[in-house]
Amino acid sequence: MVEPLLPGGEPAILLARVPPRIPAVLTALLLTLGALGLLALAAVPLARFAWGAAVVHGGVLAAALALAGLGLAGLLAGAMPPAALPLSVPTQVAVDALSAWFLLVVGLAATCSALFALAHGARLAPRLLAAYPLFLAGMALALVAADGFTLLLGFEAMSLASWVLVAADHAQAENRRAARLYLAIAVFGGICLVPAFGLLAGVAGDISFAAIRAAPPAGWTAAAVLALVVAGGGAKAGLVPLHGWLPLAHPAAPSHVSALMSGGMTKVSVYVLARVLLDLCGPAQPLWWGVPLLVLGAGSAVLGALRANLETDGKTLLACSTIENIGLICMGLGLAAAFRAADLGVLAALAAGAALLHALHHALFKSLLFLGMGEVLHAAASRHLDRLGGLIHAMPWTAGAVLVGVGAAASLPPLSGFASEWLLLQALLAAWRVQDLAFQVLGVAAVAAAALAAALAAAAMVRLFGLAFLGRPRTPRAAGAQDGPWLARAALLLPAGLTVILGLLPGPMLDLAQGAVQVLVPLGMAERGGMLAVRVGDGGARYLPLAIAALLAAMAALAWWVAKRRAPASVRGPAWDCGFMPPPPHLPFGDPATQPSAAGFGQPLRRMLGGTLLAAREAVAMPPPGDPSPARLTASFADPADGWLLAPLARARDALAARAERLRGLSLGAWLMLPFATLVALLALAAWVGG
Amino acid sequence: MMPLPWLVVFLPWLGAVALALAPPRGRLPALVNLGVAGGFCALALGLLGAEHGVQGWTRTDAVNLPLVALSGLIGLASAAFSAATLDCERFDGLRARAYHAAFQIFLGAQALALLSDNLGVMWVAIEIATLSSVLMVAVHGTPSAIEAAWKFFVLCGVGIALALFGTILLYLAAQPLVGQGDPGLSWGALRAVAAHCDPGILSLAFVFLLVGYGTKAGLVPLHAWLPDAEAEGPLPMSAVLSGLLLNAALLAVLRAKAVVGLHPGALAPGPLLVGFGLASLLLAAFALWRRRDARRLFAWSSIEHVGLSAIAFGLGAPFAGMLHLMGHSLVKSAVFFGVGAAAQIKGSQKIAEIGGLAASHPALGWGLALGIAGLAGLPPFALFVSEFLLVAQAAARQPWLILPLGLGLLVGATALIRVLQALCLGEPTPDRPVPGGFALPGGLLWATLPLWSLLALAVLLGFALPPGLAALLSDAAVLLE
Amino acid sequence: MSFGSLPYDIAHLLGGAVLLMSFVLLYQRRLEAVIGAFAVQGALLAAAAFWQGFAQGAPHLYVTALLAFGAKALLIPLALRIALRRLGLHRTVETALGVGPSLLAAIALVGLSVLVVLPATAGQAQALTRENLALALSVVLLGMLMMIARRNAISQLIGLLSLENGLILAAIGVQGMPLVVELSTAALVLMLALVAGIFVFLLRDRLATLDTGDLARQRGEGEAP
Amino acid sequence: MGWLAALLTQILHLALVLAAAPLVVGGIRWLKARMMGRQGPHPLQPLRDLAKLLRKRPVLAETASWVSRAAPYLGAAAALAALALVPSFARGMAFAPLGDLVVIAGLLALGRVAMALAGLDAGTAFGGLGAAREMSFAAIAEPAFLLAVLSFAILAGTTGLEPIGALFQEGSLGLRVSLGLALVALLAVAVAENARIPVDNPATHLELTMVHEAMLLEASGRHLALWEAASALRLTLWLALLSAIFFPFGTAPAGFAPLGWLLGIGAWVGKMALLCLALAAFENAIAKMRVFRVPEFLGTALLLGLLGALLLFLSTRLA
Repeated sequence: MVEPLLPGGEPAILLARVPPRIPAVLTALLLTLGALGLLALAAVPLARFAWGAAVVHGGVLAAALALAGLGLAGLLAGAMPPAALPLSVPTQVAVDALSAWFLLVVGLAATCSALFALAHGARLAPRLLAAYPLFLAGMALALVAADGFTLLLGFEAMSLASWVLVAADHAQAENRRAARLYLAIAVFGGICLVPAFGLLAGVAGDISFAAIRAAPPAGWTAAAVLALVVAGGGAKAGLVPLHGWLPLAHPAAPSHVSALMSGGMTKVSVYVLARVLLDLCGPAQPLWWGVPLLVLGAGSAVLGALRANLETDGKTLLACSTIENIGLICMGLGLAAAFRAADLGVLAALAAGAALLHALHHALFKSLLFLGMGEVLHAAASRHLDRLGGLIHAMPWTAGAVLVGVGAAASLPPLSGFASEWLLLQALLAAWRVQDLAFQVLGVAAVAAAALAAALAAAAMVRLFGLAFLGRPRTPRAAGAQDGPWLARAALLLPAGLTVILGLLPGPMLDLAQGAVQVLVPLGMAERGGMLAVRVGDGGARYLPLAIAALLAAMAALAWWVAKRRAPASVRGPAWDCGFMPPPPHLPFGDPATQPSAAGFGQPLRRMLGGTLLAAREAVAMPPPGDPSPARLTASFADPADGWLLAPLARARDALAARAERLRGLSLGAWLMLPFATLVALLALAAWVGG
Repeated sequence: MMPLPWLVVFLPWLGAVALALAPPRGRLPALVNLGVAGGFCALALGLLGAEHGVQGWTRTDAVNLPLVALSGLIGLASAAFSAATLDCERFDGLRARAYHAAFQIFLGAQALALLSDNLGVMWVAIEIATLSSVLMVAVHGTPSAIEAAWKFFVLCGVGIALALFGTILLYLAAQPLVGQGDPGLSWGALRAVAAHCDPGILSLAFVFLLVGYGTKAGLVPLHAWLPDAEAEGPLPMSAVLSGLLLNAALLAVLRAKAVVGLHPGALAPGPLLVGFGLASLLLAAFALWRRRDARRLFAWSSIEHVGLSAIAFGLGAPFAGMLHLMGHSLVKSAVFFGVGAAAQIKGSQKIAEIGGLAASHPALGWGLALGIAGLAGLPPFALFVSEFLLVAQAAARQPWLILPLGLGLLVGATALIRVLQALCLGEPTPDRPVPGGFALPGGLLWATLPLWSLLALAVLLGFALPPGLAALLSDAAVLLE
Repeated sequence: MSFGSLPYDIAHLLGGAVLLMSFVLLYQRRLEAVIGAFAVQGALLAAAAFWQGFAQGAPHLYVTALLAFGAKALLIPLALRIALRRLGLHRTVETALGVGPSLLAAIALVGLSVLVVLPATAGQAQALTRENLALALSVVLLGMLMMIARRNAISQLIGLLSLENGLILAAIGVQGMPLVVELSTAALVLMLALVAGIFVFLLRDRLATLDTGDLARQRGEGEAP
Repeated sequence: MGWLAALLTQILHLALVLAAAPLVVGGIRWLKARMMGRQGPHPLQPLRDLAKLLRKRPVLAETASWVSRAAPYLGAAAALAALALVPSFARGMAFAPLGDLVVIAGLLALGRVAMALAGLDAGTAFGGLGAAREMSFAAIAEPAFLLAVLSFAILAGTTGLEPIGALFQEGSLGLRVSLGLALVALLAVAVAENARIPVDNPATHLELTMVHEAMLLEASGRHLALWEAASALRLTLWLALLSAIFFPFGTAPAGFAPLGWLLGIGAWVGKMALLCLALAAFENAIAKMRVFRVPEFLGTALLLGLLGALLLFLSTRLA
């Protein structure tokens, strides 16, 4: 219906491309997108009824399941010709293995989120109900886009819808600030990505992926594209140094939304990075092509993990750990690009597979953790670690599920986090095979960074679980908490179960991702790990999660048998606590202050690394002798990105704005001067050109 | 039977006469005004069906038909909004007459400016439009309104004078080829001979036309009048000024460009337009950060967007330019309606005193929020499409443009986001309605209806353009290329 | 017609006289004298239009001549004198740019316009049009210069009016310019509207200059918080 | 037939290390005492302690949850599983292909997290303190370990423990500076991981200075026994690891070779004894350092690992 849109010298984007036939998967996909759009429209009137929210969230749940299923189908079906959306602006959608993989990721994350929303989200404001389906639809559209315009459309729609959700509770000023920064970053991403596509498409202006693949960029164009895409996609993914919005926005949004943002949306940005940099720009890029992603990824991994050890708000902590995991994924992508440039196909496939697998695993266990914190927020009315504690007694289900997520996030075998991180480490440990000294040195630093990040993440997760769920309740509200309804428990158990299963079966998942890996590394023949194992190469290192799990079980059984044979049953007694006095009667759970606090638990790392990386400060206020008031220790830190990047930019902007303002103080006579001067200048120009 | 384009012009003028003579009784003038605007809109839309060609001094082609249809729609919406909010303006009889008459004169004049084939007639039409809009800006008679009107008048007076000089020069350039008499100023005739004209005079003429009409289009550094004029007049004025007048003026510049650009030896008009566009974009983007008055803020954002379309046309991406021009008219008028309604509810147009609309008046607040987001270049409006095309084209053709363009867009968009949140989110500020309140029962509804309908139109324009109109736009791109 | 021929010389002479009057306008220090000079310029313009009508054999130019004479030589100067007397404005011209410097700037502008026009129209347009164009352009620029270099409302207005004189001069100078009458009339209407506006303005609150008032101070946005 | 030999090797290995673990701990205590001129406890004392603890009735804090019950088993299982992957007297064990050095690191981390959670479970001040310090120190120890692994991976082309050992045994590499640096780094990590002097003092219960013991304050009975066993196993594991990588001579090849096995066992016992002696001497020679000097200690190890890898690049480039 768009043939008429054929102006001379206009971008050929306006050409209509009518595909031969629309594959069933695409048809179903378009139907799902349409259904989500209608759901968003219907949500406004539906919000008036008590059951409206249930209808909307149920619909989103169905759509999410459909998306995951379609992703699976796409992975099994393979590539298919693109189809056009019924819009006047030509927009192409197609599902290849890469899109399908990320569809699966987003679909699974959205399923958990929608389940949770179904359980808790009764009587939501119309705007929240309407924005939620649009958010999902935007993500899906960005994933299945087959031209730059559609990609940007989905990307920005996703951002706008989620902005509404971030601003859900806009009465608080800090939430408004978070929403503002969030939307600004989204706009920045768009402004970086559009010219990148312009450069890729060239003057002909055909921004369909097929056309771009046909003419990959080279020389300074390639460099510009790389810079723009890393800046734009990285900002939305939360890569250092543009990660500042993430720890603000995730806590501001409702829990099921922050789960979807962290599990799904950041992956969409990763998808954009992978699609443009590794797929569209072609395999013929130089070695440094992967370096920015590798370096920024390493920085994000370390900074995010360290900051997760200092934050005291549960959801902020999780957001920082998201930064860390995104960093790890980007390291994998950058490494894949570098290996590809060095003709190390197998290793490139290994790195790419690690990145894709980690994306899936992170989506699941991070959704699980965010939903768990949401459950805690519902039950104990606080996200602050210093107001929780002992929830494992009150909320056994939640605690159990979250423990699985914590284990995966701490990358402990045999859970999912460890499997993908093992692959990533193997790829990093092979970085030296690139015959370039500088890159080899970089690889060593990257190994150290990845290991540091993993260990820091483990510390952060122990801190989260230990302070929130173990120990004694720090507030009465925390003591009175209890598990959510069955639906909410299901929303936690589903990702927990998947985390365990995926952790045990990385091999089959890697085989499933084969197609996607092929998209990123066309030449790379990845190791087909087989049912049980993932391995680096023939004769290389191997990891058999099932066997390791069995071994662990066997050894635990052995220990149990040895210990339990003739052992008396245990009894309960007051905690020994090195003989400190038992708590006074008016504090039934003991004095909360005698437990480690969030700041206290972070103290060692704050002193070891925080001072240098995060400008952490500690100030002790000692009362004068004789003053019974307690001594106060205040610890603070500042993210360097805010102090060194955002604040100076804002200052420069204000200075320029002030200059621009001075122009307005002129009088009418002076205003007449301007046209006059312009006229004279132009006349002089004309004389110069003509004469 | 006079040709349809003439009807489009004369109907509002007849209405103006009627409104000027008829005694202002109660709500009657507002309704008459609405009716005439409806008729105008119907004719303008009907014009889309008419075949292209020249009828005496007017021509109908792919370039002006969409703009005329647009002015019909926006004129109707503005009339509806003004009918809804008339009482808040608190006009006495004389002022009411003047206001309504001037409104219709303006509609007709800018339609003539769009439709005219003869550059002289176009000049006269723009002059009439200027006079009538000056009258409308000044109609309140408050010192600041007079001040704004006076500034508007003087600056645009000078501009128009220069434009006349440019017109004369253009004829002078063509005169040896087209001979004497009316055809000498016909756009078609000029385009036919432009390639053989004297390049020197052509570039001279373009300089004068650019400075002259550029003043009315509000291009930096000729923009001084715009913010005050759009912020001081009656509420519907702002919408009409930034929605219609700017288009007409920019179209005049483009017509000149289309003539001069045909001669390789003449001063290349494209780079000049890009330069003016960049200046407008950057200055406006930074100025947005210092605004405290809502209507002035959006007036500045009009400067920004006119600059963007100028860049598009200058770059040779006229399709993006046309789309941006039309999308901006729709969204910006909608936003001005929203701000106007808000200003009446809160009794002030200071940003600080309007807040939390989304909480207190959801329909208005979220409509306004969507509109502002659209102005910031976010989907689902036509501006998103046009800005995508524009930026992609700029990057492909002039890669160095990425930096200034990106800077301007980013700074402007972030400023708009800030204002969007200040106006729509947070705790609602207390309502202090202007005595008189809304004219119609359920006035707020009637004030928000135009807002939402224009937004819907902007979405359609971006994503569900009827094939016919799409064809028209692409032909326009060819004509302006 | 061409060099040496009488019609050309007379037309050239009249055009030059109009330009000369622009210089005189810039030179004057007292408002009455400025108004007087403007009246003379209007009369000269009318004469030029009349002569062009005769020379080109274009009778409609006579109408233009009549309009110009009636409005610019009689009506507007008279009105301005009345306003001056009625309002008792102080009679001396306040300059933003001194008389001497403004005259120098005027010379520069004339040089610029000649520089722009002569190479431009070299060859094809007849000599008269070329000369005429250069003169008209100079008058236009000088009018604008006067608007900027003077502070009184009246002298600024006169600057604008003489700018418009330049337009008419150009219009009549071009062989067979269509719609001359209409355009000149429309321009005249604009000018009259401006005059009316300034009357309203002056009578409203005895402002002696165009740029004062609220907007100049705070742009209607209130003081910065 | 081969799988039978492998299984047999594995079983023998497990039996050997299980027997060795308490002896290693007791032996080191005894050696230290002797060097100080004290009588010192009998080398078998740890075994007796374990037997005694197993018979005692465990007391759980009222505020403790099932984590306190489950964690000891998990910790012991993790240590055992890791130990099952480290060759002692012969190559070609059945479980060896299950994982590599990275997996071993992961299993150690698993045990560490289990212990930290157990320390936090009761909600006492010292448990939290110990957990925080343990996790923080590990954050630097782990990269150091992996950098050492990187050096081996570059030389052997894999992170599998058996290939590395085999490569080093044939000694084709000769002596390399980077290996020396890796050895130092590994030693430092081992000291930290096993809470030995100078990082931690296994003998004291002075709360403020201790890391490892602080997490076990609430454990009693069989839980404490399991924790002690786990730490003993970890110590054995590290010593076995060092000997398997740096002193692989005498290790029997894969396959069924009883004689070779005997030799291997003998060699391994000798190597372990020497390592114990060295450790004891080391611990006697130096004093425990302040807690916040530990990061510097481990940081140095990290830098040494880094340096080793870099030198390796240079040498491979020059070679």
